Amino acid sequence: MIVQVSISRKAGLSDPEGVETRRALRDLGYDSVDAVRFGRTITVEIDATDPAAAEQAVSEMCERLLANPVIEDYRVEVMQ
Amino acid sequence: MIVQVSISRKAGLSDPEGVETRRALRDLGYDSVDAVRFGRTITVEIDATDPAAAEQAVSEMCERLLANPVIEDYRVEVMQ
Amino acid sequence: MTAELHRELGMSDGEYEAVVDLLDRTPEPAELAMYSVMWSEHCSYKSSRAWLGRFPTEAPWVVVGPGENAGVVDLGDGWLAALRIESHNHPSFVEPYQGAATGVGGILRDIFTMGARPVAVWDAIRFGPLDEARNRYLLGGVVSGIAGYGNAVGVPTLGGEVEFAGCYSHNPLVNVMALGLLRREQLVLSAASGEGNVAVLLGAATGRDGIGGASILASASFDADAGAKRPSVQIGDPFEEKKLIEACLELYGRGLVVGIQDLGAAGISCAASECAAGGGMGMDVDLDTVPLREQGMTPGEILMSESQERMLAIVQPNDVAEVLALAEKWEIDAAAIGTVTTGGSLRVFHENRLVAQVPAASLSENAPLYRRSATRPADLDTVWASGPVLPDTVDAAAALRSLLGDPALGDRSWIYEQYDHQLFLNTVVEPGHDGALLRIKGTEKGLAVSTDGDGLRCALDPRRGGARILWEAALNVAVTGARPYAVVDNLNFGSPENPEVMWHFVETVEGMAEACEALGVPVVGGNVSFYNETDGVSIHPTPVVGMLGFCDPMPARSPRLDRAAAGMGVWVIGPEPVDDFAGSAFARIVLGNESGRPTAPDPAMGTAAVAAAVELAGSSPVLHDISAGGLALALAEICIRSGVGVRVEVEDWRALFTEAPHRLVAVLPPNTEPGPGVPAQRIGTMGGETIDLIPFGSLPLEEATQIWRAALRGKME
Amino acid sequence: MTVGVVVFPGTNCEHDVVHALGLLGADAELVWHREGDLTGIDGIVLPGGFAHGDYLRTGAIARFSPVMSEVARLAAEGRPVLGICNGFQILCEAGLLPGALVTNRNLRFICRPVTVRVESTGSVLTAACEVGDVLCIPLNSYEGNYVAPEADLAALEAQDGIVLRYCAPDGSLSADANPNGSTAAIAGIANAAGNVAGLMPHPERAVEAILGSTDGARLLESLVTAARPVPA
Ligand SMILES: Nc1ncnc2c1ncn2[C@@H]1O[C@H](COP(=O)(O)OP(=O)(O)O)[C@@H](O)[C@H]1O
Ligand SMILES: [Mg+2]
Repeated sequence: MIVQVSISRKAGLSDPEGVETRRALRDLGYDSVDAVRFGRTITVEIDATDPAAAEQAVSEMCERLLANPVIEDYRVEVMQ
Repeated sequence: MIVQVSISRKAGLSDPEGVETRRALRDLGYDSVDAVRFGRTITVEIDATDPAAAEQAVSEMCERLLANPVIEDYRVEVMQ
Repeated sequence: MTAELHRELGMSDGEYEAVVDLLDRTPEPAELAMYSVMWSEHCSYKSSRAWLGRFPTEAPWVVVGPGENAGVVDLGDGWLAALRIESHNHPSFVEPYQGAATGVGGILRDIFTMGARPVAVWDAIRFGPLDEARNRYLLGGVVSGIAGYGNAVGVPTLGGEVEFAGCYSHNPLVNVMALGLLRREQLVLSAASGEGNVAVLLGAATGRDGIGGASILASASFDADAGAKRPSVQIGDPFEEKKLIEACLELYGRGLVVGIQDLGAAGISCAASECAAGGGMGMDVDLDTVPLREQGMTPGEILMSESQERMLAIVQPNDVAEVLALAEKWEIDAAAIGTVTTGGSLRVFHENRLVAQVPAASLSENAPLYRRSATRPADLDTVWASGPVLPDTVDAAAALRSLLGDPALGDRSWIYEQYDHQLFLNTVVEPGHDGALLRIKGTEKGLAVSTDGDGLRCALDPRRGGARILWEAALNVAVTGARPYAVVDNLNFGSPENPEVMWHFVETVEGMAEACEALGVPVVGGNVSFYNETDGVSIHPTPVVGMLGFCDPMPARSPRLDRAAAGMGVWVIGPEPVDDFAGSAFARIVLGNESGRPTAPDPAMGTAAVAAAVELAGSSPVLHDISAGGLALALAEICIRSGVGVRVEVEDWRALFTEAPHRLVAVLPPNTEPGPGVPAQRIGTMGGETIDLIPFGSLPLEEATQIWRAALRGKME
Repeated sequence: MTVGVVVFPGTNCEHDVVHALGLLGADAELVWHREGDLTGIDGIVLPGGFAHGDYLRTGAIARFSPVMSEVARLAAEGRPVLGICNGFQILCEAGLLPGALVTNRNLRFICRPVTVRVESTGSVLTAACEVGDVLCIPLNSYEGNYVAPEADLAALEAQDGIVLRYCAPDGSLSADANPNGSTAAIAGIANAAGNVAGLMPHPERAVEAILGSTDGARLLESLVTAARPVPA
């Protein structure tokens, strides 16, 4: 079963990487770019049959290891 | 308009974060984890009205800057 | 309503009344916010100020003492060194990576605010035992945060120290020291002189970062749920800081700044008031000109924001254009946000409304001063009476195995190999020995630094413990050939409102001051971190010192732990060892005892040993002070690093493990002797594949090496 | 003869490289990344550091600086171009060298001396060495793990483009001797002509005995020699 975790930095916290990338895009002439924000995805292939159980397990992994709940929000999604 | 870019390491090229994270998850007792792959998302807020045009522009940004075609695949998706 | 607000902001009713009297009216919210942070323990040192005066701060070579952003000492030929140490304890517990990273960023700004180029960083860090996953997570996060920021900002990290004890489990300590170099003519101070001069804000855009963070995070104890503090986490941006460093150094080089101040706790309000007060002036600040990262920020938020990587430069009106252009070259934001005025009041405008008007000096000068009561801990005598009971004999090999396997005593390269420790091509003695030694290119001058603390010993006897960390730090720099030259200190304690903690504090300061006087080294700066307690449980009293050593010329070849070779003689330098097991590694690890009373340092012996070390450093391939783990561990470290065994003989096993101060091991070429006037005793010879501690045991070098390498690495990988 | 040492925002090894080249008798001067004209420059070093903070991807943003088209021109003219650490990453992003550098196998920054074996002397980096030489040079990187598509690796092998490999002090190759998991233990590569080269270790950190090793001088000497204008 394939479960996807989407992780983004909590609102309000700065995203220096996004700021610098936006600057670089503007240097390349993309003036219409208003903002750039970075996030991460982690795809977990897990040997499970029940989607609910899989989602449950991966959410637990997020709390313990995959995400940093202090500065990040995460979303768990069972793909197939 | 908000356009999301999803970037992943080309299949076959090493993904140290994925490998190391799988090891860590197994250490934590998640033996059912078969594989872990890391990717990143870049959310581009672009001042545009036509979704097609926005997608087109961001794809071009990917070719030129946001992704490295040598080692990465990317997907562009207009959110709203 | 304000009555509640001041409490929310962590102000006592008495402090609130003081503000009302001072302004002779009810303060506006923005004003109250300013006082609450500027008068917090973290910014005002209200509980410690009364005692810090005890430190000796003067010497002919001191150019700038405590009070400015960093201390500055004279190295001759126009060279100056700037140094400072600071803690980032609570933020590192809330978010270890960002907490440690922003700690590095903050201490670096203190250095280049003085006109110096930051050339090195040291980290002194303390955690709970590593068998708890949470503590491993904290250590890993702190180390990668220091690496992530320090390496990227382009300043090498040349060492530090690490300790583990239960009392740090919910309150890790992260103290970071930085060193900078400058030419005398580059020295800049923070004072803003000159009516009409312009205050230019340089660096990152301002967001809602760590609003009130200084008071909330640094001045209030933790309850176990750190969750409530999460919003105050700040994200470090080493790239922004790197550009800021280069931009500021170029500004100084072109003589474009009258004064400058970094933005830390209390953000703009602190920087503006300190610049103004420092020059006996006032300042008008227009918040509408501040580049913002977020929408809808209140005047209070803009004023108090602790967004990282920002500086406030005072510039003459006709230089402003050039300053802004230079900022643009380095791709950093810059905006004229204020004007220096006469009359001494700080006036803050927002949307053309006056939102705050306070006497600039009052934020620092009228800060409360508390002489808190101090009482000797009730159980102290029992603790002293229940020290380690020494066996008649020990299996020295078994004891050495346990010591080598301790994560605080074994190989620490798992930490320092994550730090760039070579950038700038100055590193002559890298981390992994005693003090680190840097050269100053184009001169014969060398600077050595060691950071040292000893929580357990200070808990057992804060006065003796506080003194002894200075004596150890002095030997750590002396073995590189440098003489102790200046000290910065970081005093990490529990709540000052607890009389026993306050007694520890006062005793510690006394012991440290006495040692500094005996060593003849001035204290040129420091930092106090109180409220290091969780659920009412305090950490050990944990003073940490950063000792700067100076030599001119440097030894042609400084001693290193890895330069011993078969056939070389092994000597012990210093006084006859007394039993010193209270708080020793042997007592803690082998006997499981953490009580008793450590022996007092001996200033006469101590200064003699330091002088002997400086002298011997010119000729010894290896010179290593005897500290935690005693003679046995010192020898083992030399053997392991040099890849050669040793054969020594001692009459009493206690000589192998006592941590009696002021002693060193010297390894000298065959048929050479330590010079006259140095109390020295030959105890054996390097050679073979075993560490022979005759007649108390023998350990194969191979086995010792494996245990030592795995001590920390094995727990973290 | 002048070697240009390019400075991007975030570069931090530029002064070290200038210092080292100076000790080897070369004139080296700093070149700001906005510089669009490198006439009079005989060779280029892209030094280590964190250009643009390594944000987005290491080297990704730097490659668009005005100076890079001039670097490409010099490369095409056969002038020596060397990328050290972050400079190597930038050359890869710019397409002047194949492949890319990703995170170290252990996900930790690595700063320590490593030993590398000279695999080919057909480059501006290794011309002054012998094949099989083992050099001790400091490594200092978080993304030093070389990866490239099969085809590029094959081409590199075929054209003798792999110039340095991580090895044990005795010169042998093994997984343990590979500090960061780099493909085929690659520590340094060069283009087909040999005038464009990149490596992860820092030769400029190994040119003075007092700092621990002088092996890096052998590599930088090759570059300095190559930068000398061919006598007419
Ligand atoms: N947290 C740390 N960061 C960097 N280097 C460290 C750290 N802890 C220890 N080290 C290094 O390991 C070596 C041994 O440390 P330590 O035993 O504390 O030295 P000493 O006993 O001489 O004070 C020193 O070179 C020190 O700089
Ligand atoms: Mg020591």
